[in-house]
Amino acid sequence: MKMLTAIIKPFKLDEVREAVMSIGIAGVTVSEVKGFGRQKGHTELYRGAEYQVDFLPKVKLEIAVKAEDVERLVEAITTAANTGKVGDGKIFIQPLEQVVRIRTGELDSEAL
Amino acid sequence: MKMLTAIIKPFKLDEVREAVMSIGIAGVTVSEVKGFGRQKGHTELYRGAEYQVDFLPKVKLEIAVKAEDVERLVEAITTAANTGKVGDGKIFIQPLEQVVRIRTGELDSEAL
Amino acid sequence: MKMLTAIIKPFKLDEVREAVMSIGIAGVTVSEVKGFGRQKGHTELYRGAEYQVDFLPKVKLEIAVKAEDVERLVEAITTAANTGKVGDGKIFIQPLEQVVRIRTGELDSEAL
Amino acid sequence: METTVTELRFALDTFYFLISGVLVMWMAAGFAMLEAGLVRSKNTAEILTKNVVLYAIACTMFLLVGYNIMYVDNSAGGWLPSLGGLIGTQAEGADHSLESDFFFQVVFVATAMSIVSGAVAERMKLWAFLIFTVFLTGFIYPMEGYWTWGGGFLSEAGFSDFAGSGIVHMAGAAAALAAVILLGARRGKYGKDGSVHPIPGSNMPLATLGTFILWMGWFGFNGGSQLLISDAENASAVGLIFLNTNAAAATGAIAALIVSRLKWGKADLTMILNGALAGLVAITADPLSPSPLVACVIGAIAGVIVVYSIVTFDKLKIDDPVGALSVHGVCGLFGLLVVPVSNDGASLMSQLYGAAVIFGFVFLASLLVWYVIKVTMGIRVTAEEEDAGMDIHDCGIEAYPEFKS
Amino acid sequence: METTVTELRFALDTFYFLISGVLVMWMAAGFAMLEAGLVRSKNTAEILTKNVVLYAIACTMFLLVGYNIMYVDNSAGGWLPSLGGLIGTQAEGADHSLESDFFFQVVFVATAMSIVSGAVAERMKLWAFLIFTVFLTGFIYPMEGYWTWGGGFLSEAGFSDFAGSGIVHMAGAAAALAAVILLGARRGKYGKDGSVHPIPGSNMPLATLGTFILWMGWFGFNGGSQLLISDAENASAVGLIFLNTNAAAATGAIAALIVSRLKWGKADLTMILNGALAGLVAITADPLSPSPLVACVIGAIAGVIVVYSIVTFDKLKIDDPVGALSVHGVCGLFGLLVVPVSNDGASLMSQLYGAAVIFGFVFLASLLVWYVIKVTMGIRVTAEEEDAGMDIHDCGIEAYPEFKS
Amino acid sequence: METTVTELRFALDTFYFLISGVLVMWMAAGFAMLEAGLVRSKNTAEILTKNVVLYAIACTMFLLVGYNIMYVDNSAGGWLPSLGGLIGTQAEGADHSLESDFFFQVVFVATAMSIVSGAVAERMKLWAFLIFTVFLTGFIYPMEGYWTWGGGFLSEAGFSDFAGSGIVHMAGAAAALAAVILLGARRGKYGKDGSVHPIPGSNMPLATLGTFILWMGWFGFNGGSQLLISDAENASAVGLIFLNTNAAAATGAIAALIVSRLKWGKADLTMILNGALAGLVAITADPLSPSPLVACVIGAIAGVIVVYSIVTFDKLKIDDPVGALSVHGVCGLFGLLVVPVSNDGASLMSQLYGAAVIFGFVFLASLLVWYVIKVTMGIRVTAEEEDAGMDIHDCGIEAYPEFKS
Ligand SMILES: Nc1ncnc2c1ncn2[C@@H]1O[C@H](COP(=O)(O)OP(=O)(O)O)[C@@H](O)[C@H]1O
Ligand SMILES: Nc1ncnc2c1ncn2[C@@H]1O[C@H](COP(=O)(O)OP(=O)(O)O)[C@@H](O)[C@H]1O
Ligand SMILES: Nc1ncnc2c1ncn2[C@@H]1O[C@H](COP(=O)(O)OP(=O)(O)O)[C@@H](O)[C@H]1O
Repeated sequence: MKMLTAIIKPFKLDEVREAVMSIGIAGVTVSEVKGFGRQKGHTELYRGAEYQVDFLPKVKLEIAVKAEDVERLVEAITTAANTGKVGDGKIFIQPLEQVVRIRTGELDSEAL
Repeated sequence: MKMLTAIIKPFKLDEVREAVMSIGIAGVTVSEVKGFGRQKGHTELYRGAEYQVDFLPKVKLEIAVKAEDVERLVEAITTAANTGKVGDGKIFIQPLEQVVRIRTGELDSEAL
Repeated sequence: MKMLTAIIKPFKLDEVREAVMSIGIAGVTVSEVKGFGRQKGHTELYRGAEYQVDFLPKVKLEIAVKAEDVERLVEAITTAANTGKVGDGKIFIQPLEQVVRIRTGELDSEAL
Repeated sequence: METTVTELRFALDTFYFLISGVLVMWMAAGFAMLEAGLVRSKNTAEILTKNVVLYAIACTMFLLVGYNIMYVDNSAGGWLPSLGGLIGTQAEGADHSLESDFFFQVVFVATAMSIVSGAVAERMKLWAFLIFTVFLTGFIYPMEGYWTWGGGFLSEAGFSDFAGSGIVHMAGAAAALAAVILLGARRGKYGKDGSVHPIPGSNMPLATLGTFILWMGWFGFNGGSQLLISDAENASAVGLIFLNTNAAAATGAIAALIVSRLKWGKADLTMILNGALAGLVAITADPLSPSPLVACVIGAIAGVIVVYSIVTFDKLKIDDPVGALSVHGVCGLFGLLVVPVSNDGASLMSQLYGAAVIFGFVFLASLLVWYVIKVTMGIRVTAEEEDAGMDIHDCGIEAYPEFKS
Repeated sequence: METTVTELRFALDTFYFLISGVLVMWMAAGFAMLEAGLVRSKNTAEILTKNVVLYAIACTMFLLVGYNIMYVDNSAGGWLPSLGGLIGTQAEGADHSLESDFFFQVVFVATAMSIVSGAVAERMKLWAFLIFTVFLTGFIYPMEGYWTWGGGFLSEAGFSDFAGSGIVHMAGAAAALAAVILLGARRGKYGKDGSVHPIPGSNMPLATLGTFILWMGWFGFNGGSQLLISDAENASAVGLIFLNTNAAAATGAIAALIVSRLKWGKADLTMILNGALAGLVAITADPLSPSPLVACVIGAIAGVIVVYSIVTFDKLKIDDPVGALSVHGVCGLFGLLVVPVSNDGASLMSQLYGAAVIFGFVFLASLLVWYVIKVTMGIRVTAEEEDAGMDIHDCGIEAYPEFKS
Repeated sequence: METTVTELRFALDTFYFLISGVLVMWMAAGFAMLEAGLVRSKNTAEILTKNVVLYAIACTMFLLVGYNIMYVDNSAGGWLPSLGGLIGTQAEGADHSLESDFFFQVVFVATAMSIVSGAVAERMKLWAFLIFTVFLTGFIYPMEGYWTWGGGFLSEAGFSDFAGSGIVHMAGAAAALAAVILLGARRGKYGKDGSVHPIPGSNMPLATLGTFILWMGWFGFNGGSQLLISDAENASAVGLIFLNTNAAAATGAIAALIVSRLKWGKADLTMILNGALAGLVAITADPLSPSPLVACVIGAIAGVIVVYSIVTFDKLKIDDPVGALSVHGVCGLFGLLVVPVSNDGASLMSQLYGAAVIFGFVFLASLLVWYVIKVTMGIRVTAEEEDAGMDIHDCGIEAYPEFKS
């Protein structure tokens, strides 16, 4: 199993969620994050003093999947989240050794 | 070492924290997330238009532990977080290669 | 590649970000978390009833890097985030198998 | 000329009533903000809904029947008011316009009902609450109000309640207590071992704003209750009432601050807010007789009482999220009982008698209505709805609906 | 003595005007809070800026030219006002001070303009909006205001609009509609398949506070529009106006609650708030002629209308984040048309005529101004700015700027 | 008849005082919201606590000693007020009730003190602040107030300060400046290299609401300072004061908007809010003599001044989170100095003299009190407490305590 973490632009969340669901993934955990990267931040102004805001709002999706689903999932996310502009985000794939469903104690692929 | 990530229902946080502490785990990092899964969302209403809210509030716990503690910890969490209803959440277990305590530079099991 | 996760004190964020940038890392994802550990919480008071607040505000940084950069990065973070007081936080290092840049589909080190 | 001057007095007294009424109407917003600040955000939209709608219902019911019950064609000294609808007709030679009188009175009803919404917050069904509102504002309050302000038997018995420490505030608290007893505490408020788990309110600026609004509105509440301002004596009386009202609120806040500092080492903001309100409630029974110094003392005592009262209710496991029982009930009673100290026209016996009658009647009548609602449609949301928050269930919207991770 | 009494009347009427004016001024805060609560937080600082500055511009423009256009040296029954600046000089034997009259009138202009800011929220350029403000408050509103309140041809035609359901509220909505048509809907509001995607406002307590503020301020708006209070007849009239204004708001809220409960099974808070405002707008055309019961009915009908109107505008893909078109436009029109029911001095024909003239003129004049602004500097922010939020682009600050993950 | 009319005037003037006082009292809420909006959320509960309690202390201290010091039994033209307690007795033939006079005056004291809390926000110990409040409101303010309004030597010297640009606002700023100097800047505000790190306030809607409340309250502040309204001349004067007050605020906001647009290309919301307040402070020294156009100019100049002043204080590393020194100090001074332009009764020399005396006295007396508090109990929280936020340390509660990841 693998744990996919995708960082995307916030207004793309709905589209990405639909794309993920459409390939049969049943669960996602989402959080709001701030991202710093190649995409430029902007200048803010407060009481006559300007300052640089580098951290941009992003949304993080964490999705646990069977190894064989990884490719399709990456495909789905990259398509849905793409705007072609810098800052579209990234997908990180990490090993996942075990999954437990709390309610039933089911393990691994049964737990997904 | 392993990194455990548990997604639980928000109102179970206190119980889970106590369960985790009671087996001698000294540290936890917690964040608020939204979860999407088998548990059904609900309909909201705004100015006469209804819409579906699929993302439910969840709490995410990240806990770094020695490999030998994983089993007991999974046990403790599943017991404490269980309500028997869909949406109780999941535990993900991933490999953890190194831990550094920032204050002292201590490594791995000393750093936990 | 590796995924570094650092938990630090919130007011150290700017310094740590600068330290990370200064060694040539181009991207970071940041979120607000609450931490529970050796650092003591505090007592709050509400309408005559006191209660213990154990979870302290922390900031979590997630940084994907090439394996060879890990050491320098750990060094940079520990130096910048250090106050010498308990609660300075931890760094966790986990394997990272793949990275995809959503905009271009570039992979791994090209995607970082 | 004579007529012009008489009419001018009529005009000034009417204007004074209307402006006082606007200030009291504004208290509806004060309660709404105070309560919205002291509940958790998952119940905030619902408490806002309750506060807006209760004001609307109170205004409508008091127009349709309540005012008539309380003030029109009643026999002096009686128990039972006459029954009828609407507001009657302008009397010859009245001091101010009938409509302005209605307006000033109607906003008091809303105040009484606002007290209830706070105490039952975070667990009572929206519609059960609204149905009760119809009864309290249309019947229960007008009935007991008639007994004193409408010329009924309590006024004959020498019971003295200038602006409503008992008739409005303690009455509201009595209705609230009946509800809280049938309703039980919020889930998680009290541990099985008897421990108290504080459930902090979600928004202190709102709670503070609400308190300031109430403080402001109280000048209309007490100041307008002199009923006349157009000659020197009445004008001076209104001036003193303003001064005393403000002074009691100020010392109430200071007293609550000092007690919380001594007891817990901290300045407990919501206790301070409750302290100011406690001072206001206590002085309301008679803001005219005490000297300013005495008003300060009354306010300060109320500020101390309210802190201990809140803690005591918690020990008794009577769960009152905003402290309404303590502020309006306990301090309302205190206000009534302290009247004879500065007002020779009142006696402790008649004050006790009046307080017992009002409390007893409103409590029992409310208990009955709540009980009937409970067994028919239920008064409490399910545990699951309570955990998820009332907003989603009753209103279908969250107070702060933006995606928050 | 005679003089003293005459002066005393002058003083009371002036004071009454000033206090009424303060209450209407306060409505500017009400609109600001209501709109800040009903937009997303990324556009909140910008809508606050618009609301503060529009009030400032309205006050300045009406002082420099608007008041003169509307009220000074105009011919009776005409179309074209005289042109000139400043507020003229105090007339002999006037009922109240000229300055108090200006103050009471100027806050109405701001109200008209506040209506616009809500409807165009979350996508209109700040500076385009401010430039339009100069024209509406300095010229368009004063011109149409002159036709009725300044003694122009509509007042001669028997058109009756006591406190401005049409002249202020529907006029504001007409200017807003012109803008919304040129501006289009917010990104993401309507799906390609015709579906409506609700965009919930970010802060319900603010929206509720704003509504309470407006409700409070409306007592000045309608109550002050009697213009005199210093004799028995006028004082009684003002009392009735207060009563009716409050009653219509109350039943408007209740009606909206009931409709939303029946239609969707929930108490839709923002619909209830709009319902109260709908009742207020509708009664504004004549808060004096109806009996309180009739006022209740007018308010209730407006509360029903507003719910269906909001849903209908959404079906027509006319995007109005705060419901201003429905509340002020549709219910303003309803208010005008219902006047003849209780007021014998008005006829349906003259009301229709007046409504058509006001709506037509303000809509077309506004469309022209908006259009010129659109082709010169543009009225809509770029899609990118809209996604990122207006606050960062126009104000350079966020409404809640703390680091939120 | 004669008596009736005289009493009626007394009644109207008293009522006018009381309503004006209510509006000024409401400014306490305005300061609380403005300051709560402009600090970080970790210090919000504490600033709310300070604002509620300072109002309470001000009311109590001014009742116990302050009013007596300022107004009772003083010699004309003197330096030293008589000492005594409470508010004296109603004079024969007075224009309004003594209590209404006290009420109107006491709310001014609170205003002066509210100015201080903003400037020292986010770092001053709660209890140090409260102790200072006792001294300022009980002694320092009454003393300097006596010199002009109580009939002391400044009034004889021809110093003219109609509603308190100097006596209230600049005095508050002087006390604040003394504190800020002893206190130092907030941690992290100024870099070692001299750079300024803005620390954005946490809640713009609250800051905007606070400004609207202050704007509203100012009509009581300036309007009530005419002291009489019951004849034509005074009523007209009050009308003009309302108009001018509103106009100066409006142009202050517009000017600040334009300057911030030209300098930084953005509409800086908090600068606009400060601009409106700057206009209000500046016109306060004389809202009656200028024509409306001149009032516009005075407001606009103040709006420009305040922007440059805020930037300059930052360059001088004098850290003032809410801009109180600029708004109330610099623009208060400007207001005093611009009086002779429209008021022939004032001279630049006497204005400079009065300003110097007030500023010098309040600054030095405050410095002394602050210094004694500093060396005894300390005035600044520890660095650790400052990092963690004052709320946890002083109040033991957070302003928005819900679990936020
Ligand atoms: N090395 C990294 N580690 C963790 N997160 C990263 C890293 N690089 C980028 N990110 C995240 O991805 C987001 C987008 O990256 P950015 O470089 O701006 O554009 P792009 O994805 O188009 O290359 C960033 O805002 C950040 O949240
Ligand atoms: N594949 C997944 N990847 C990441 N998070 C998941 C996944 N499946 C479920 N979750 C998280 O677990 C929560 C509970 O899952 P759900 O399917 O609703 O119930 P259950 O845990 O009882 O099976 C979800 O809300 C989501 O946060
Ligand atoms: N085992 C752990 N797993 C996950 N997070 C941890 C763990 N231990 C500590 N943390 C995080 O690190 C933070 C600091 O840890 P703490 O024990 O307080 O001090 P120190 O880092 O100095 O040892 C905690 O607040 C928590 O967020």
